[in-house]
This record gives sequence, C-alpha cells and structure tokens, in this order.
Amino acid sequence: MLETANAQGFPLLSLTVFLPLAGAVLIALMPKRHPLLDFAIAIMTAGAAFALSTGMLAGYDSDWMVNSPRAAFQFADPATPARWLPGGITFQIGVDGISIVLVWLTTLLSLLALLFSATAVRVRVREYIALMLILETGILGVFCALDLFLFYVFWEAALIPMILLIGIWGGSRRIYASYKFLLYTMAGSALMLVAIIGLAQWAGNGSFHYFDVIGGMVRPALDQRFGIPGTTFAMDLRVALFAAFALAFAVKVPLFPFHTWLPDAHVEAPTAGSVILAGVLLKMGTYGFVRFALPLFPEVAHAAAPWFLTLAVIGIWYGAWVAFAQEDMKSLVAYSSVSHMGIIMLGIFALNAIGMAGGVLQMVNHGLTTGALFLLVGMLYERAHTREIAAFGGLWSAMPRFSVLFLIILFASVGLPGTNGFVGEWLSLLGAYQAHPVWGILGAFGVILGALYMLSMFQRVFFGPQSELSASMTDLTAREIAVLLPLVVLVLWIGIYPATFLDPIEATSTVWAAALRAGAEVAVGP
Amino acid sequence: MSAEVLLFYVVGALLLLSAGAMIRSNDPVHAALWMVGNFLLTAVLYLVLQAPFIAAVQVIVYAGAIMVLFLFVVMLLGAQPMTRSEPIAGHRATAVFGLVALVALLSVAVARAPAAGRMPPPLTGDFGSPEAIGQALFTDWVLPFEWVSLMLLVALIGAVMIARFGSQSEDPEETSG
Amino acid sequence: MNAVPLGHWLLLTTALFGVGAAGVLLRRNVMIVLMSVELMLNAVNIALVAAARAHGQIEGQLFVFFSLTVAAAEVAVGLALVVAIWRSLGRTDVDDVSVMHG
Amino acid sequence: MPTFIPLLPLVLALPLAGVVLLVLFGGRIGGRASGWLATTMVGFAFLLSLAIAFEYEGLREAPASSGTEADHALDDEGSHSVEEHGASPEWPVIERKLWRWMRVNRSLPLVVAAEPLAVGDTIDETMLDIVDVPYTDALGILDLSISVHRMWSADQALGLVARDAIEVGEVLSDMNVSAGADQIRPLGIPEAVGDFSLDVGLRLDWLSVLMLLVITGVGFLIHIYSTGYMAHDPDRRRYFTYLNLFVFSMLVLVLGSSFLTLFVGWELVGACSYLLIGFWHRSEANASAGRKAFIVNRIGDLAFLVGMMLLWTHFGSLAFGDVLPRAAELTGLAAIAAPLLLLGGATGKSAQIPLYVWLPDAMAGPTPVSALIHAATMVTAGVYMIARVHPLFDNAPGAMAAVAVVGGATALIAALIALVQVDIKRVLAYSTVSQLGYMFMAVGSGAYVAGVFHLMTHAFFKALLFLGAGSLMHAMEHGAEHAGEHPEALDGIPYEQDMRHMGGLLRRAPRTGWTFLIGGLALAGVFPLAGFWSKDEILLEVLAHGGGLYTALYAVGLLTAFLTALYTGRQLLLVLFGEPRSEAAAQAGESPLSMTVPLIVLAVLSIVGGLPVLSALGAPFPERLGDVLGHHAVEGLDKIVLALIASAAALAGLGLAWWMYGRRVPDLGLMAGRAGAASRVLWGKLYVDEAYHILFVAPFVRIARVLWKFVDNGLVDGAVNGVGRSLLAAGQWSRRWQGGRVRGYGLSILLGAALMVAWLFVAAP
Repeated sequence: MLETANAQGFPLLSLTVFLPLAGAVLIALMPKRHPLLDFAIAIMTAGAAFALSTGMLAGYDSDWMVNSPRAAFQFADPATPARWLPGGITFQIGVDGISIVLVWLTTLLSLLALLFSATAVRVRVREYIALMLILETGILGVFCALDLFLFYVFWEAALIPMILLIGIWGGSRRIYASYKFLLYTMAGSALMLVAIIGLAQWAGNGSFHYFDVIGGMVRPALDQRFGIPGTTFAMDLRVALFAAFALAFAVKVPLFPFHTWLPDAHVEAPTAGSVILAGVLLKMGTYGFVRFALPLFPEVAHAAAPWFLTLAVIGIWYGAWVAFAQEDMKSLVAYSSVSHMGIIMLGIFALNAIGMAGGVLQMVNHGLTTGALFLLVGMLYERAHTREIAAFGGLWSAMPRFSVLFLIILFASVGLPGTNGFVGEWLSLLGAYQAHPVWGILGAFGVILGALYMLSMFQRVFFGPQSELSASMTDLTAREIAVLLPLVVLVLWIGIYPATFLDPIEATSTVWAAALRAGAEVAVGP
Repeated sequence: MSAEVLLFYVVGALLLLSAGAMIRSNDPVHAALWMVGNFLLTAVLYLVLQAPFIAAVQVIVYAGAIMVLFLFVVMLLGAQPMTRSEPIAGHRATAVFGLVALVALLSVAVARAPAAGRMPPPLTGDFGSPEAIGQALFTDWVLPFEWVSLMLLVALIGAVMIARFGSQSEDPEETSG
Repeated sequence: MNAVPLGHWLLLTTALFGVGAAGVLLRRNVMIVLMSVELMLNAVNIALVAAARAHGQIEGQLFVFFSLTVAAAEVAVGLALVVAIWRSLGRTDVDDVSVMHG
Repeated sequence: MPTFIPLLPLVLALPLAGVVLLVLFGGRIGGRASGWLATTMVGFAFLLSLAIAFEYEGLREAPASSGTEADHALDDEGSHSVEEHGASPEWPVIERKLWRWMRVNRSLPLVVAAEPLAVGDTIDETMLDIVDVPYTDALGILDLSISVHRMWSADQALGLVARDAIEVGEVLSDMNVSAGADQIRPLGIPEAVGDFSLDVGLRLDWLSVLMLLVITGVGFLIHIYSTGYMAHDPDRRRYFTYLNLFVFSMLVLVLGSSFLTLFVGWELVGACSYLLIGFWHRSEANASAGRKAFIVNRIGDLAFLVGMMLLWTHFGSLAFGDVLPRAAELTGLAAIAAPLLLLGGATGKSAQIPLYVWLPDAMAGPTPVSALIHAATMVTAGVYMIARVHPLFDNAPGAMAAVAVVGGATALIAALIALVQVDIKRVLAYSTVSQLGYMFMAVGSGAYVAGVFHLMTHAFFKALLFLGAGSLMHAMEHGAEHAGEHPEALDGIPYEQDMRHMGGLLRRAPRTGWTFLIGGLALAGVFPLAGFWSKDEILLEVLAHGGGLYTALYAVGLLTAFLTALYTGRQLLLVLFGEPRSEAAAQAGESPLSMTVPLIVLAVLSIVGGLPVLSALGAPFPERLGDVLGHHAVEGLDKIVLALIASAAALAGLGLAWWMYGRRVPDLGLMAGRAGAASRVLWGKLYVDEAYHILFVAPFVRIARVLWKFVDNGLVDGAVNGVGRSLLAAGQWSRRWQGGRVRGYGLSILLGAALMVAWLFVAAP
C-alpha cells in the first residue's frame, strides 16, 4: 500500500525504534550488578539507534514525490500495514520529513542524557538505565506510528517510564510532581483514546490506520463538494473529536493554562529526565498537532486557529514573564520552555508552510538548546548541590569553559542570528505574521522577553562579585564537554546551514500545509 | 373532651418525653428504665385504641421479657465510657438535617393525606379482644403465625450460636492489636 | 370532640419514629441503639393499631402481633451479637464494629 | 580581470578565523600573542578591503554596458550583478550568493489532465500536464480519500507524477481530474506567498566599500591600540576574541545582500557589544550596562523584525535586489509602516530617542571598545541601514520627516546633556548620541550621501577622541602611580575619568594631547578639519530640503553645532589646558607608541578626511556614494554664506567655552549639576532613565512576581490543585460512608427515605 523511497527490505526503522527496548531487556536479564556493563550496553544500544537514525536522516529523500503527504513517508516498516490486533488495529511505522528530525533528535538526546547520567545517578542504576531506554523506545514509537492505536500505545508507554524517573530519582517533591504529571497527562489522553476509537469507527471504516482514517475524514467533504451522494460527517462531531485530540496534545505541549505540571516535573526530575522531558517529550504534543489534530480536522483547525494562536501568544508572554521572577535556575528554564513552546505553537497554527516548517524546526532547536541548558544546570547542580540563582555570582572566573558554553546556548535560546534559535523563531513568526499579523507581532515580543529573563539570570550567576560558592567551583571535565559539544556544534550548524534539517521538514510541511488548506476549502465549499 | 382524647394527648406527650429521655441517657440502665416507661405508656395507648390484647402482649413481651434481656446484657457488659466524638465528619449535622427533613416531610404527608381526618367508627364489642384476635390468627393468618414461630426458633438457635462461637473463636488479645 | 382523628395518631407516631431514628443515628452505645430500634418499631406498631382502629379492621392488630414477635427475635439475636462483639473487642461502640471480620 | 573582488568572503573569514583560532588555541599562545593574532587578522582584512576598493573603482563603466563586465569578472556561478534603479549607475552592484540559508514552501508539481478522462481510462504520463505551481491543492487529499474506498486498482497515489499507469475510478472521472487550481478557490484562508528562499549573500557597491574600509581601517587601528591599552589585562584573549567577532559581525551587517543578512550582523554586533560592555564582569554595574544595551537594542530589533515580516509579506523576498527596486509598489499603511519600523530598529542600534539610554552606560566597557563600537561603527549601523534601504524612505515622506525629527531632537538633547558632564567618556558618549542625531537629520532630509559622509568623518574623529581619552586615562593612572596617591572619586566617577582632576595634560602627554585637540576641533566643526565639511554638508542639505519643518531643523542643527563647539571647547580646556588639578595630572605620563601611533593616524584622517580634494583622488565620497544613494544637487543656496554661518556658530561656541572655562580657573564647585536647576536637570540626564524605570522596568519586575506567585502558583495551579483536592476530599468524605460503620449506612437509609418522600411530593403533589 505504501510505497516508499527507501524501502530496502531491511527493517531500519523498526531496528531504531526497538533497539533501546532490547537493550533494556538485556540489562534486565543481566544476572549481576555490573553498573559499568549496564552502562556499556545502554550506550551501545542508544548509540546504535543514534547511528541508524543519522543514517536515515541522511538517506531521507526530500525530493521524492513531494506532492503528496502520503508519499512523504519513507522507511515504512513493514511495507504494508500488518495486522496486529483484532478490530482493525495495524502495525506500521514510517517517517516523513517531520518525524525523521524528531526521531533523530530523540536518539541524540537519549544518548547524551545516558552519557551524562554515568556519574549523576548513584542509586538503582540498573533500573534507571533500563527506564531511560524504554522511554526512548516509547518516544520513538510516538514519532513513527502510522496507526492511531499504535500511536496511543506508544504515547502511554512513553509516559510510564518518565513518571517513574521523576518519582524514584527525583528531588524532594518528586511524588507530588510525578502524580501531577501523570494525572494531567492521563486526563488529557483518556479522551483522545475515545476519539481514536470513534475515528476508526466513523472515518476509518473500522481501520485504525492513519491513512484510512485521514482519507475517511476528507471523503465526506469531497463527496459533498463534488455532489456525490455519500456519507456525511457532522461538524459538531468533528469539533468534539478535534477537541479531544487537542486537549491531549495541549497538555503535553504545554499550552498556556495547562502548563503547571511542567515546572514541577522539571524541577523534581533528575537531569537526564529533564533533558528528555523538555527535549523530546514536549514535542510529542506539538507533533501530535501536526500529525493528527490538524490534518484530520483541517476545517476545525482553521476555525480554531485564532484561539490557539491566542493561547500561544499568552504562553509566550506569560512563560517569559514568570521565568523572569524565578529564583531556581531549573524552574527558570522550565518556564522558558512554556514560552518557547508557545512560539512553536504559533508557527504550527499559522497553518501555512513557513510557519509549520519553522515550528517543526523550532521543535528540534528547542530540544537542543533546552536539553543543553538542563545539562548545564545539572552539571552545576552536581557541583554546588543548589540551583538557586542568588547563591551564585561571578561564576565566570571560576568556570570559564562552562561559561562560554552556557553563553552560546543562551544566545541560541534568545534566538540570536547565527544560532539555531533564530532560524526557527524567524520562520515561525513569519508564518504567524503571514496568517494573522497581529499574532505574529505579539509573538515577536518573545524576542525581547526571552532576552530579559535569560540575561538577568546569566548576569546574576556568572557576572558580578564572586560568591563563596562560585569560588569553590571547578570547571567542566572532558567528559562533560564531550556531552555538551555536539549540542553546541548543532546549535551553530543549524543556525548557519539549517538545510540539513530544514529540507526534509520543509518538503513535508509544504505538502501538509497545501493539503491542510485544500482540505479546509473542500470542507467549507466554495 | 372525652377521656380518650385527654389520654391521647397526655400519654402521647409523655411517650415522646420518655423516648427523648431514653435516647439522651448516658447510662444504659437509665435508658432501659426509660424504655420500660415508654413501653408501658404505649400499652396505655393500645388500650385507648381498643386493643387490649396487644396492650397485654406489649406489657408481657416488651416490658417483661425483652426488658429483662436488655437489663441482663447491660449488667453483663457493665458501664462503659462513651466517647462523643464523631468518626464521620458532618455525620451529626447531616443526621439532624435528615431527621428533621424526614419527620417534616412525613408530617406534611400525613396532614395532607385524605385519611388523616378519619374518625374511629363505633365498634362491636369484641373488637381487639383475645377471642377476636385468636379467631383471625388461627383461621386466616395461621400460616404466617406458624412461620413466625419457626422464625423465633431460628432466632433462638442463632442467638445461642452467635453468643457461643463468639466466645470460642475470638481471642480478645488477638484482635485488639 | 370525643375522639382523636387518625392524622393525630400518625403525627404522634411520626414524631416517635423520628426520636427513635435520632437515637439510632446519634448514639454510639450499642445498647441504646438497639433500644432506639425498638422505639422505632414501637412507633410503627402504634401507627398500625391506630389504623386498625380507624378502619375497624382487626388485621392491623395482627400485624402488630407479628411485629412484636419479630422484635423479640431481633432483640435476642441483636443482644447475642452485642455479647459476641463485647467478647471479641471489649467495647460495644457501634463505630468500632466497622469491619466484617476480626 | 578582478582578482580581489571574488575574495570578498575572505574579508569576513579573516576575523572569523581569528575568533576560531583564539577560542581553540588562545589559551596556549597567551594573551600577548592573542592580541597580535587578532590584530593581524583585521590588518589583513583591511589590506584586502583596500585592494577590493581600488579594484572596484576600476569597474567604472559606461551606463549602457552596465553589469556585463562584472558578469565576466566573476566566473563563480553564484555571482551576478544587479542593476539598480535610478539614474544610470556607473559602477555595477555585485551580489554574490554564498549558500541557501532557508527554503520553505517549495513549488510542487500539480497534475492536471490534458484531456477529459472517462471511466476505466488509464492514465499515463502523456495525458497529464505537470504544472509547476506553489502547491498541489487538493490532490494530496484526494489520493488519501480514494485509497480508503479502494477506487484505485493499483492503490497508487493520484497525482504522484503519474509514474505508473493508474486505472481511473468513476469518482475521478466525475471530477474530471482537474481538481486543481481552477475548481478550488481560496475561501478567506490566507494564501501562501510562494516559494520562500533566503540566501546568505554579499553585496558590493560604494556604500559597502566605504563601510568596509571604515570598519576594517578603524578596526585595525583600534586593535593595535588595544594591544597597548589592554597589555596588562589577564583576560586579553577573551577581549580580542570578542573584538574580532565584532569586526566579523559588523562586516556581515554592511556586506549582507538582504535584510535578513543585515539583521544577522545587526543582532550579532549587539551581542558583541553586550559582551564587551560587560567585559570587566566582576563589577555589577558593567554587567548591568551590557544587559541594558542588549535589551534596549532588542526592543529596536523587534521593530526591525516586524518590518522585515511586513516587507516579506509584500514582496515575497528580503533581498535588497528584489525589494528596493520595487519599493514604490508599497502603498497605504505598509508604505509608511515599513520605514517607520525600520526606523524603530535604527533608534535602538544608533541610540536615538527614545532608545538612546543605553549608549552613555555602555561607556562601562574598555575604552577602545567605546571607540570602535560605540562611536565609530556599530552605532552608525542605523544610519547605514537607512541609507541602504533609502528607496523605502523616499517612498514615504512622512517616515523621512520622522527620521529627521528624531535625529534633530536627539542631537539637541544629547548636546545639552553633554554640557554638564564631567566624566571625560560621558561627554564623548553624549556627543556621539548627538552626532548620530545629526546623521539621522541628514538621512531624514534625503541627504543620504551627507549622512554617510558624516558617518565616516565622525568615525575618524570620534574614534580619535575616545582613544585619546583612553590614552589620557592611562596617563592619569600612570601619574597616580607615580604620585603614590589616588585622587578621590567624586560623584561615583573614577578619578582617571573625571575631568575635574585633569588639566594641563597637553604638556604632560603631548602626542596624545595634540591629537586629542585635533579630534576635538574636528568635532566642533572648525575649518578645514573633517567635521567641518560633513557638518556643513548636512546643514546645507537640511535647509535645501525646504519646508517649515526642515527650516526649523536647520535652526536646531545650527544650535546643536554651537552647543557641540561649547561642550567640546569646555572639555578641551578642562583636560588639556590650565593647571593640573591633581597630583595624578601633574605627574601624568605619555602612553606607549602602540597607543599613540593609531592616534596620530586618526588625527591625520581627521584633518584631511573631509577635504573635497580627496574625492578627486578617488576616495569613495561623495560622488561615488551618490552612485548608490542618488545624486543630490543643491541649488539656490549660497554655500559659502551657509558655511560661514556654521563656522560662526562653531567659533562662537568655542569662544563661549573659553570665556567660561579658559579665561580663569574654572569653579569646580559648580560642576556636576550644582549650578542651578537647569544644570541639575541636565546632570540628571533629564531623568529619562528614572522615568523608564518607573514606567517600564519596575512594573515589569513587580508583575513578574505577581504572575509567578499569585497567578501561576495561586490561580492556575490553584485551580488544578483545587480540582484535585476537591476530588480527593469528595473521595475521602464518601469513603467514610462506606467504611463499614452502621450508623453511616443508617443515615444513608434515612436520607434515601427522605428523598423518596420528597420525590413523591414532586411526582404526585
């Protein structure tokens, strides 16, 4: 059914997705406690997954049959959907230009987080590593699933290890934080399951496969548009289904009023958990919008866009503003995520190719910069055992290398040209401006607000008279630099030559944006 | 105002008073004594209602047998200190509210019922007499009567079993912790 | 006025029933709770007899007879339970008896 | 055959290579070598720029054959020449694409049936026209929907370039397969503006050549100076890294061939400025000054960003070569909004009202930084930008007037504030703001050449003044060391910067002193120094523009010229002449050659930099600039008379300064705002900082805390936790009723009974 450009008959994608899981199983089967061996297995499997995804990113053909959303999917595995469970549930995974960059980001950040954890975690190391690997598989599955039910399974599967990571290895309020995270997410996704089942029944003719469902969603509108007697799909039902999806994704993003789980989860999570959480887990929400909520309900999306744009703008302002008042570095970065995710949502709900491409690229960027920021804060925390901004000051003299790396990442976070942040923000804002100028302008204020809180924090931590604590700090070790350096290089790479990532993204988002627009037009009628 | 009416109001008031005193007693012995008084006043009301047989049974069974049972058990258990705290938050308030609501609703229902104003008809001489009751009991109602006797037997055996097994199987020390 | 209408009797029994119910709900001493249950039964009995009188039908009194019997059985079993509880717990507070076993 | 012009990217690469080398190996080679490495890089960049400039001069050609030579000259396929609008330029505009930066919304092939199809037909390639349109509309959707209904025997996507034969189902034939552009029309859904492709490219014309020379030339001198000035700083390596990065960024700004490339440099220089102002980061004040500069700049940048979005929405491109020739196509609100937004960006970068507040504070950085970034190059970026995009401003006279008014007001106010300053660098800082206002006045009058001309001469003499000030501070420190005592710091100003402690330094540090004097006189506009020519040109153009507003601006300009001469004369008298007013000044010593040689070079440039005769010798102004910015002939005004008026204003200012400060020993007690209300207000810098603090900063900080503590933790999270808690409480409460307690069940029965009775009332009243 699905012909792909990269069908070599070799299950490249499945291997990437399930290798980490296999690593976790292997670690669980290891008879004795050899933390070093466990780490070796974990890093080897995560590294192999990273290598495979790098190969796929390089092998992704951006120009192959670019004019159909379906055709954008490559590396599909198996080539035709396999029956998985009774009731029309199939198994098929594949990537288009949007998924492939997120898959790559996931494997990269998982590998780096594992490398970082080699010294950071001291209790229950085995379980920790295994959970990280399971988490990786879950997230990868979310980005690849081509069956709605499969997507839901991965979606929930990614949730559980994260909760355990926060709840077991977290800070002092870890139980509260993990419960809050769990309940928020579950409350969001429960309705999504209902919507998925409904869609399979009403739109997919009993099939849960993505293409069947999306085709079924558009079909009645097409029939009506061309005067063919056929099924109809009531608008209020569409709205309700869209709302169910949107709620699940909005919680995950998180969109403005649903964000309060994020600071708690971030502050309590172990560093590697924060990296994954901010780096890729949040992207599951925005990805969900791009992959499901928008294409399945183009006309509802168009109608609802002003509301989402408004929430996104509120999130940009609000997250930045609240971040400015933070006293804990980690919660500052957490609130900055709320702000940055707002920019991504702004780009996505511009519903045009530029905004969507910018939004997706910004997902990658935010994963890199925020992941790096959490790593940096984690490295500081390992030394100082505090993240309180006021405890530091004058850190630059004590940790010059750390400071320089922090500075580069900070510039990326505030979207300085030459770093990745600028490319993504610019495209997102431009797309939003093109769709709705007022929201584009209001969102652009994030440029100032981001500089405000980031530079204030940077000044208080790195500049000024040296505090006692700062004076006792030692600079980064070679291993820590090795963890950070890939991120710094990527930050500059994407800033200067984004085509590596932007080409697959734009090839796909251009098609999707066209399809979205056409879908909305067809549904509304001339 | 006839003696019947007078008795109704006086005895009715006393009945309610004794009931209230009973449920307000802290000492179960006092409560039991108030209950006896209550039962005896009830018997008087039965007499007013032309039910001498029931009145007699009331005195014998309730004020006699059941009363003695209660007193026995009370004596057996001895005086026990009672805590006044409520384990269920809001129980007391909810209970009072529910009681007032139920009594008020029932009162209104009774007052509005068509039969509320019904006056007792004049009666034949043997209404409520032992003969009349015996007649009915052993003709039309003989089956229920036998069932009830069987039930009494079951209750008797059950009571004995409960009391006995309770002493055998349960060790206070085992469950106290 | 030389007779009492049925409504008055019923109001009286309603009040008496309420007092009994209050005893059941508000008291914790199991003995008094049991007595309050008797009070409620008694109220119902009076209502039955009053209805029998008002309708001139003997069946009301028969019901009371049965209910007295049942009450006797109930008291017997109830008190046996109280004794059993007391033996196992050493207390007879109704709120202590909240689990089915042990 | 040009050999150097294709090497243009190398000019950028040299300072960037300096940055990379310093980051990677700076630690190993040490501070001194780091300094010389950086200097060498910029030096080579300067030499290359010179070569490019000379070569570009040789590309002059007859208008008819415009562009062809450049095409031949650059065999690189990314290079091409673009013909500018306007009066037949004599030099080609050379653009060179380096790489594609961003590409979005690519054109997609659309399949349209060439002939109607019938049921059962088989499509093959010959039957389909593949049309290149921005997007495929419904086709992607169609193929999805059809696959569900299994209309396609091959189950193949429709419209997918028809590589394989496809059997047509009846649905498709009903649609006539032309479900493309003609049947489906936009329905109020914003339409995408075509292919968005953005290249990183360079653009060479006289404007960028001039800027190139100024940046690398002055930059080179300041690098040399810095090796002396920073000789004892342990963090030299970091300093020179930043400095090289700055030069690179500034070159990106002026060489960029599109708005977005310009913006890259625009923001990067801001970041470098942030880093360099806060270079001595141990002091909280320096770090705050850097942050303030960055954030105020970002406010301007936001306007610039929005302006770019607006332009892109209208033109679908941000390349200068695409937008500027079509500037006249902008009409209505966009025509005025676009230049005004760009002006907003310029006010931030070039420290104009209302965003000028960062520049005086920026003097916290090392003095060479003040000279390079905050006087000669970065702050003039706004002027450069307006000149660069001048067709947009030409298209909107209202925006032009706004530029001129902003410039005039800034020039006057900053000059007034400069009158009372006692910090040698602050006088220069406000002077810079004021002179930038002058340039804005010029470009706001359409006199782009005059503005850029003043930009250049100002770069010479203001860099000279700042470097001289740095050298004098050096001399004071030297003197204080010699004397063994540090003069007391007054009003929180370091003694070595406080003019009240100076005096008579001309004798103690003659090389520095004389060059500082030359710079000061050039700033005051004394004939025949560089400042005279450019200032005169600006005043002339403003008056020539005509109209009441511009006549008033001419008066403002004249008044500012007078004030400029006044505060400059005051500074020169206080610093160089009279008796030393402290031991440090009395024993001050001259700076090393590495510092004074750049001063001498700049002094020479300040003397000859404005001479009209240079133009004939091939200097890039003003005729050659006119090639890019439009020739402007002033008629009907007597140039000589106007020049005399301007000179009179300058001399009057100097004279008044002498009368107040040179005639007798100046009264130090009256300085720093102690000479009456007016001076107090000026000393307080008109309380603009305080007003901004009360209006913006303080509310922002307070609202941030309220949002966090009250709104986020209280309301938003409280609502969530409240839902959770109430659910929990409901659970806890109801759990008790099910806890096996008899009376609980009893009460339930009772309530149930009550409800049933009540229901009976409702159901059967």
